[in-house]
Amino acid sequence: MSHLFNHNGAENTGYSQPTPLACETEPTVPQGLIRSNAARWPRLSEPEMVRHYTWLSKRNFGIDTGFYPLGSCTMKHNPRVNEVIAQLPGIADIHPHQPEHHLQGLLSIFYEMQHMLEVCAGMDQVTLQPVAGAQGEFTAIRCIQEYFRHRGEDQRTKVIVPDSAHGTNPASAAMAGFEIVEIPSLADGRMDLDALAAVADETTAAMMITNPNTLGLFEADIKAASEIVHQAGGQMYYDGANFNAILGITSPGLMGFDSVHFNLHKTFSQPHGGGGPGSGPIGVKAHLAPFLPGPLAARREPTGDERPSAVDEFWYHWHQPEHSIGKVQQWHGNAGAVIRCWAYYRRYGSGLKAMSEHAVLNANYLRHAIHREAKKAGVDHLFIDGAETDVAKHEFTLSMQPAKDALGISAMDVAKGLLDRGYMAPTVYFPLVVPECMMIEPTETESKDTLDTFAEHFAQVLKTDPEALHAAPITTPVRRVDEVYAARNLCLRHPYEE
Amino acid sequence: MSHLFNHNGAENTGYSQPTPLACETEPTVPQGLIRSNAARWPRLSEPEMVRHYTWLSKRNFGIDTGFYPLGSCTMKHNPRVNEVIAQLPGIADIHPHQPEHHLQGLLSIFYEMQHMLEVCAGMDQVTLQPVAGAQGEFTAIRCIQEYFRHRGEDQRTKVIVPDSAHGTNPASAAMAGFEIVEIPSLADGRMDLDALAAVADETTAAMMITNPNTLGLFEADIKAASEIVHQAGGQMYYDGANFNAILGITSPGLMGFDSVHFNLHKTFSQPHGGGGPGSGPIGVKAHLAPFLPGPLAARREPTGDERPSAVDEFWYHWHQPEHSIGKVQQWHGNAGAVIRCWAYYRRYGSGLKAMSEHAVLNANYLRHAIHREAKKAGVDHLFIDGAETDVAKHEFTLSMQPAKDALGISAMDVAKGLLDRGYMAPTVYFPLVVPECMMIEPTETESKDTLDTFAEHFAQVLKTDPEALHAAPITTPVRRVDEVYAARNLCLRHPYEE
Amino acid sequence: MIGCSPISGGLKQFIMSGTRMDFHIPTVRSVRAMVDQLPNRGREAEMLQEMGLSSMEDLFSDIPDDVRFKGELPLPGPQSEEEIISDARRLLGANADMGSRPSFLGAGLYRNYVPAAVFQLVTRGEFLTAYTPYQPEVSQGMLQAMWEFQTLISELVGLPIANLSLYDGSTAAAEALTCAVRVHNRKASQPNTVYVSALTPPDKMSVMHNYCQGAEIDIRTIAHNDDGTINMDSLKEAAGSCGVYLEQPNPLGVLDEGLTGVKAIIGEHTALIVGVQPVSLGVVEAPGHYGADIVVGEGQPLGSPVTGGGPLYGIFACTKPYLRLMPGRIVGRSIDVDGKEAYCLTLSTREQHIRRHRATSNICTNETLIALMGAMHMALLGPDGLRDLAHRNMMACQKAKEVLAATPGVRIVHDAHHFNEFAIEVQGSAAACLDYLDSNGIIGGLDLGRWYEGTTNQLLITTTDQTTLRDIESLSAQLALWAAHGEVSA
Amino acid sequence: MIGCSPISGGLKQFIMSGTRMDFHIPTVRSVRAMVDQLPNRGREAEMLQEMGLSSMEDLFSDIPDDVRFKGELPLPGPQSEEEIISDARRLLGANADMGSRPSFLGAGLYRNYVPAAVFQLVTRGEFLTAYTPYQPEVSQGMLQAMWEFQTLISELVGLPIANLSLYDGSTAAAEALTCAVRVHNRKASQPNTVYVSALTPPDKMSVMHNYCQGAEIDIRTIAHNDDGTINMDSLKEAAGSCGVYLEQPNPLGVLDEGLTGVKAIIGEHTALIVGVQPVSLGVVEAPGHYGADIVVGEGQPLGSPVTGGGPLYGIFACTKPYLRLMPGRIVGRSIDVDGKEAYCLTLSTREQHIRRHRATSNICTNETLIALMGAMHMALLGPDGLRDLAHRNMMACQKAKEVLAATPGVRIVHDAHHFNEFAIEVQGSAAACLDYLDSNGIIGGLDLGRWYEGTTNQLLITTTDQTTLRDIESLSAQLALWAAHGEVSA
Ligand SMILES: Cc1ncc(COP(=O)(O)O)c(C=O)c1O
Ligand SMILES: Cc1ncc(COP(=O)(O)O)c(C=O)c1O
Repeated sequence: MSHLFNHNGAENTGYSQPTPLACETEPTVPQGLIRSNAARWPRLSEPEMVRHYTWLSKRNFGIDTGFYPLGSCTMKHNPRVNEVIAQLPGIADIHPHQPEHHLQGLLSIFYEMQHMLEVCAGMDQVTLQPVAGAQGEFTAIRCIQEYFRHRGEDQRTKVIVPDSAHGTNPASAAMAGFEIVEIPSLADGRMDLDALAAVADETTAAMMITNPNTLGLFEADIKAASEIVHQAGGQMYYDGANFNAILGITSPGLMGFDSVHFNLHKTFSQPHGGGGPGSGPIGVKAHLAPFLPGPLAARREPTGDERPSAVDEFWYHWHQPEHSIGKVQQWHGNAGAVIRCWAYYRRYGSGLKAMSEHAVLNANYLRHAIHREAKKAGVDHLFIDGAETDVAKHEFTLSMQPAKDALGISAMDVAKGLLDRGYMAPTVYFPLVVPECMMIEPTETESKDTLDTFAEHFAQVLKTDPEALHAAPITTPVRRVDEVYAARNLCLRHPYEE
Repeated sequence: MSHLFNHNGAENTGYSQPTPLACETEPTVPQGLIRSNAARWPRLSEPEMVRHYTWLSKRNFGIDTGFYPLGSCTMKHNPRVNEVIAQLPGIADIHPHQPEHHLQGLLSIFYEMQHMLEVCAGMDQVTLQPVAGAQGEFTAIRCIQEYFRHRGEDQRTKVIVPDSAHGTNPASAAMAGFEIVEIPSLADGRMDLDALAAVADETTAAMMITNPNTLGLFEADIKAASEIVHQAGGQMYYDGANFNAILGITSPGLMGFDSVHFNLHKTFSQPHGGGGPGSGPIGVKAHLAPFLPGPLAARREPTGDERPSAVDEFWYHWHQPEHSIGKVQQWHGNAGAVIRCWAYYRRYGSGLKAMSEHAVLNANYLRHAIHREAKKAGVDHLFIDGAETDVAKHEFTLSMQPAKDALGISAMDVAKGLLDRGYMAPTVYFPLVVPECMMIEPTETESKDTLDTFAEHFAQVLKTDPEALHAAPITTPVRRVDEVYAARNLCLRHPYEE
Repeated sequence: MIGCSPISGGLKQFIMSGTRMDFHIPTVRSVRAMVDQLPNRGREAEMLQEMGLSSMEDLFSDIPDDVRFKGELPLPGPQSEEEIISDARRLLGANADMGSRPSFLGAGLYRNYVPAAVFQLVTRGEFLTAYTPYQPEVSQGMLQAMWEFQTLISELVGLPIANLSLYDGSTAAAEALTCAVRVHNRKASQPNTVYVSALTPPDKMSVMHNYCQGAEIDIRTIAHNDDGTINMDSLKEAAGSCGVYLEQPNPLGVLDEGLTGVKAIIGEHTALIVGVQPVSLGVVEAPGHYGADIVVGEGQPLGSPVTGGGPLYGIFACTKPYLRLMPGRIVGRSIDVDGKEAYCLTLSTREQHIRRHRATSNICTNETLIALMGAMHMALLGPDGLRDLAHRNMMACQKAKEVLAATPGVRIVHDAHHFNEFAIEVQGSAAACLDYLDSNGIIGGLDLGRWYEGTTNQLLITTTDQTTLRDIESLSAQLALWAAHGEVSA
Repeated sequence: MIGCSPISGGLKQFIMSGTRMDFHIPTVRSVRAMVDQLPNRGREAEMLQEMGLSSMEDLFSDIPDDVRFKGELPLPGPQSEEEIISDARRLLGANADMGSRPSFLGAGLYRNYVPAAVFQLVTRGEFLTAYTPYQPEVSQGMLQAMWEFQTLISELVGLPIANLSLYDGSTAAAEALTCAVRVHNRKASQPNTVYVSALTPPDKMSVMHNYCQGAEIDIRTIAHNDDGTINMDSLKEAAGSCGVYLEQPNPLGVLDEGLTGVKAIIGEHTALIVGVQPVSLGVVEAPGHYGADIVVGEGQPLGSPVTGGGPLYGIFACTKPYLRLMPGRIVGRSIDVDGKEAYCLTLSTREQHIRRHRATSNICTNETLIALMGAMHMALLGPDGLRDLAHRNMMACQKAKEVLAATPGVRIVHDAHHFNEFAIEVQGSAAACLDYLDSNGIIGGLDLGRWYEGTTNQLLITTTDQTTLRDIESLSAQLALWAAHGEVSA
């Protein structure tokens, strides 16, 4: 074990600094504000620090380490050129409050990204300000809320979400002050139009839904759903976390949505960084555009004494929407993430459809291969599809309930068994509507060989003696971690007294 | 196992390229020179390539992984800022044949490094051209050879080396065409002045020696040795691999040497890269300077219509020594390594002595701690110092002969036992004059805690049951590798037929 | 099986059996962009066939025709890595880098030096390409690093609990307000009410408003004195509310000793929320030591460059009463089945994936990697390094104050202790002055007219560890010229 | 032991027990450079005491006084990371980067694009900070990577054996000559003699001379025809010598079909050594397929930037008869005690650390990391990518030839097939022409007067994958102006 707080070299700092500027009078802190006790930070030299974090990294699993089929998270390869681009001069030391003529490059990239997302989603206006998917949801719901307030429809206090929705959907709507109406899914995992019709009324502000849904199924009735909600006077909100399945094939706009968020970090490969940063732009139809948070990137032909930008013939500038809800992040969003995602977009351009096609190809192939290998190994009775369907989209679910019933093997056991075989586990126990759920999303950047081998391993895990599987993982840096112990014996920081 | 040659995606390349320039006529290769069969290189997409090399890296041990006490190799921490500097604009895309006024920055850094090394070594002129220590040796010996030819002393055909010398010393001298005269060390590991006196004569071109010697002992008689060789008309050559012990404390110049090589990658922290690159500048006294390989970096006050460099008030230029032996590398040496080492030097500047002091402090402390812990554990009878001495310099040797005699534990067994405990093993079986030798060099960048813990582990390894130790390592990616099998069943490339 | 004899044949017998190349020199082909990212290009047919499908189209048979895109996306064609990088160089090169000219713009984001080791370590694939550590057994690295981050922050601000990041300083402040209301609303004599310094920058205020309006929280302001310190009479009105938000240093860079008395005034049932510039805590008292219940702040100056305003990371720390109602992820130390030390996410029942619409926050993806950069920077600094860094900031600020105080036409607005920024008054309009400075290659700070009414002739001047004497002298010289110029044209 | 309750105390009870800070604001202190690299600063006394020593001086008691330095090194003081980086920016910024202007300088080193993944992976600490894999059990990563490198090179050049790098292309060529002599000297009718193309650049010749003189090897030259191809009559003289060294493409960029007939002329007991530009082998026949016994070359264009001329890596591949007398490290595939696939260094008995003065070479530290960059680049390219890259080079070259052929005052010297460079004749002195081009922002190639006699009016023009149409057009325009100018002044 390498412990940061064990390092306490007498004089050490890992980062020597130059001598400060010399002043005539030494600056002072007000007497009562002088720091009394220094933070008990460790003292490491650079070599110790480098070794500590190298060691930690080796105890962490990323896409670069191995297959990472975490459903709903789109763990695709993060192209390395994007990291180079994000470190070019002209981004690290750019301040969002610099004048527009200092930011023509940034503005043009923002403009290009807004435009691209508008085209891909069939929306009229995109803002890049939200910094994650959940914040995008919140932002769009806030815009819808102001839209209704503006129209005097203050009675629209409810937001409808399917029970298969991601937790952020209800949480975001509730944060904006809405009441949540949850509608149950059909037995086949799809949306229940009748249930929707039953709840959509003049109190409905919006319906939030993702398509393909969290079971990886395309909701073929989506236009009908849109019509029901619209008829009731509500707005349709598209959770874009699953955009990787449909980009270039269909769009939220075509399906009748009024607003959408994108998880750029998923669809456009911003590295997930162990939990973030992300970027959660939203797109809206024209009627919602005046309510967007500002400023937006805009451009025009130069007028008067304005010169074109250093970038092209246009002049790029910020634009404040008329009835803007204001800001959801203090600046312009995660510009650094946007630039990486711009680089990703440029790689595909008009060919983005190939990305989604291969994502869906890989998901369906993996589903096929898992069934095939399980059959070969005689363990195909231990799980069933989370939903009946001919084709899945970019991800699919399996229910481990049969294994649980027959052998006491839970989805979690299978997950841990996969860890032992060098894989990140799929998402487990989500969506809640599938019992003992495993949600598998391979992404387009995995080779057929990887998928075949994973399928074999999956089958082998199911053949493992249940006792042994309960004890998994055994090859990982630590074995099964006691989450109950953690919650009961809260230790949320280093206790110096040890 | 990840196998590069198993990747064979149908259409894959991991690196898409832009469309070539369009020509009027398609260029052709002469009919008989058209490539017949494409190289059977693998086909990987970028994600596969990234994962393969990430996986490989995880099966490799570097300084960043853990303590690396490899004697004679000075495995000190490689400061990270040096890597940033080596990637600044103005180095990657610099061609050595660009005109001088394009290279003022490079020339000034070269000049500064030459000067610094001259100051530290007490030499009159340094060249940065040799790209590794061994090439430095060869270069210096070639200069000495030409010097004697120039003086008409063609009969000086012999080079004297102690039996404890590093293998490159005799190899380099032999490559230059010299006959090697090896002199035995004294029982205490030090140089035998009488043996030297007995062989030094009018056929002696040079003596090659490192000080502290390869046992980590300072040869106190070094001036006497220099005098013997000089009296015989020969030249003294200093192997600078151990410069980390004495920088700022003494110098080859003060000890009477005429020439010296530096292992910049050791003393000045160029990362060793799994085997290279290095940089092996040499320094010489004035009488040898006209023979150095050219060009050297030089500077002068600008004259005529020359302007000062963009760097400072001087004009930097290349200078060709009068009787230069020519070149040992086609260009100006490993400029990229020199720049990293320049950054390292700048960190210490006039304080370089602190580096050597701490290197020696750490070596002596570790020697002390190993004896202390071994005593505590009751295993101090299993090894003896490789040489009797009050103080070692930056490294020291232990002989495992007692362990071998008592329990059949070899130095190699101990080395493998240390691997199991997360350490790189010390150098083993060198120098040859110490039986069952372990040569330990901690460097100045290891903390006291690391040294203490290593010492404990060292003692614990010695307490290990000999059978178990013969079986070590068991925790490593592979277990003891069969080198004899490798030599008997030569497989030096991927056999496609498998 | 192992072992081979590729070299067993002698001279000439080594025959290559690669595929015969069926071309002369290849003709110009279309760019193979994308191929490098899609390992199964060229294997589609094989894969489809195995599934009993005959075309890629079959994979989308479930998507009704009336929602289908027709044709190609109306976007430019794909590019290769080289083309992208050269476009990026051109576009980003059209930005004016703060590093290329004297810059005094800060106002919440601070240009700093991030040690080289931070970037090189944080971009290791195992950190960079991981996601939320749902499987702790293979995520110990990031979990431990975040647990250490929590400790570093906890020690820095003087509070026992810290989460592992929120989006940025503004959302951290906003979530602190809603958290305070959740905790104190029942006992508050001013329920659903919070008080915020009137100096709070409007963009941050706007974020607070958006986050608070759903819970129908009333945000009122606390006035300040002319010297930049908080007005104690105004503050008294906040007693009995759910929370008070103040910054130290305040948005005008003033270090306000008055904050040490706030907790006594507002009482136990009103949360004292202090927003900090984390670097200042190298020399300034930790708010936890003068009664803060929650400390928030923009983490950026520790570990991350300004990056056009994001990604950043929000600091959130608090005392125990807030623990179960606080936002964001938290790592706890635990044990594995063998009793071995291990780390995992904990207290997840507060979070959206479990509590759904009753969650304490909707945050899911956060700013872990940027927090990790912060942790790495903090680890490198150590207590002495932090003090040095804070000191450098203050020295640069003091130097700038000294030089500008002696610059004709410039008045330093607050006679106060400043950390690294301070307001000045210039001749005429601050906006015009900024334009003038800009045309002379200087980024002259923030026009305070953007923030407040009645300050259209004021600039907020920020210094950092990167400010040089030359920068300050250039600013002073140009401000003097501006003043002279203003007098002439007046 | 595990588990703790730092948060068990309620509000206010959380008291920090760090060391009380015994200062107000720290006064300016000397730079703490070095401390960040020396973890035991401040613990010297403790460590010395334990050893029974009383001062650092005691550690050097064995160094006689008469060889001791007195005082401090006469060098400038230590710098912090920030200061070093800012000086480095300033100094390196004073270099004129080939990327910032049209450049036609190559002549053995080629400006190329190295994919982003290469740098990011090769700088992983496990590769970067390791050394020679003396302990194979913990060095499988680099060992396997180098075994793969050997395979990639072997496939590329069409020979069964490759080592894992020599210093650069020139030392690889030089070591090939001495190796050829070691192998063939006994049977050679011209013992101790090798023949080398007269076109070989003089700097490379010089390296060959230095490496060969110790073994008293006579290096003779082979003449070339006016069209740049090798002169077969001259070549015949080489029969019976130990080795012949020729390049393909040759140093003037010419692809010479004649090389396919060389082996038949010189015979089995004379080594055919071919020097290659590795990228060309994407379209040009592998020398192993037309009789080469040894192939060498400068690896730089695969994987590495030009970097001022180093670090580079030398390619060395050969047939079996040369195996045991070849220079450099070699990795072999083996098994571990469990029979598991494993890699280790092999055939070490050729090397200096075992064979000492009888070693086949003195090389120890080599260019592994640069070879690894090469391997990574090759792995990314794959066979199609290599062909594309070679093709791009040829297309750029062809375009330049077409444009320059039509440029007044320019003559293309060789009517031949070129890979990516070619010689042109300009009006007047090539050196003066280069100066003229340089003053117009163009790096115009190599003055061939530096290499050969009688070519003082010739330039070697190099194109690469990085050459743009605009570069070529600028060159043409300026050469036309130069010609016009020359005519005027003549
Ligand atoms: C279906 C779905 N919706 C919304 C989100 C929320 O996005 P983010 O994590 O970027 O806030 C996620 C991601 O976790 C998701 O999977
Ligand atoms: C004592 C000694 N001399 C010379 C050398 C040769 O240096 P290099 O490996 O840089 O060629 C070494 C390094 O291995 C060495 O340890």
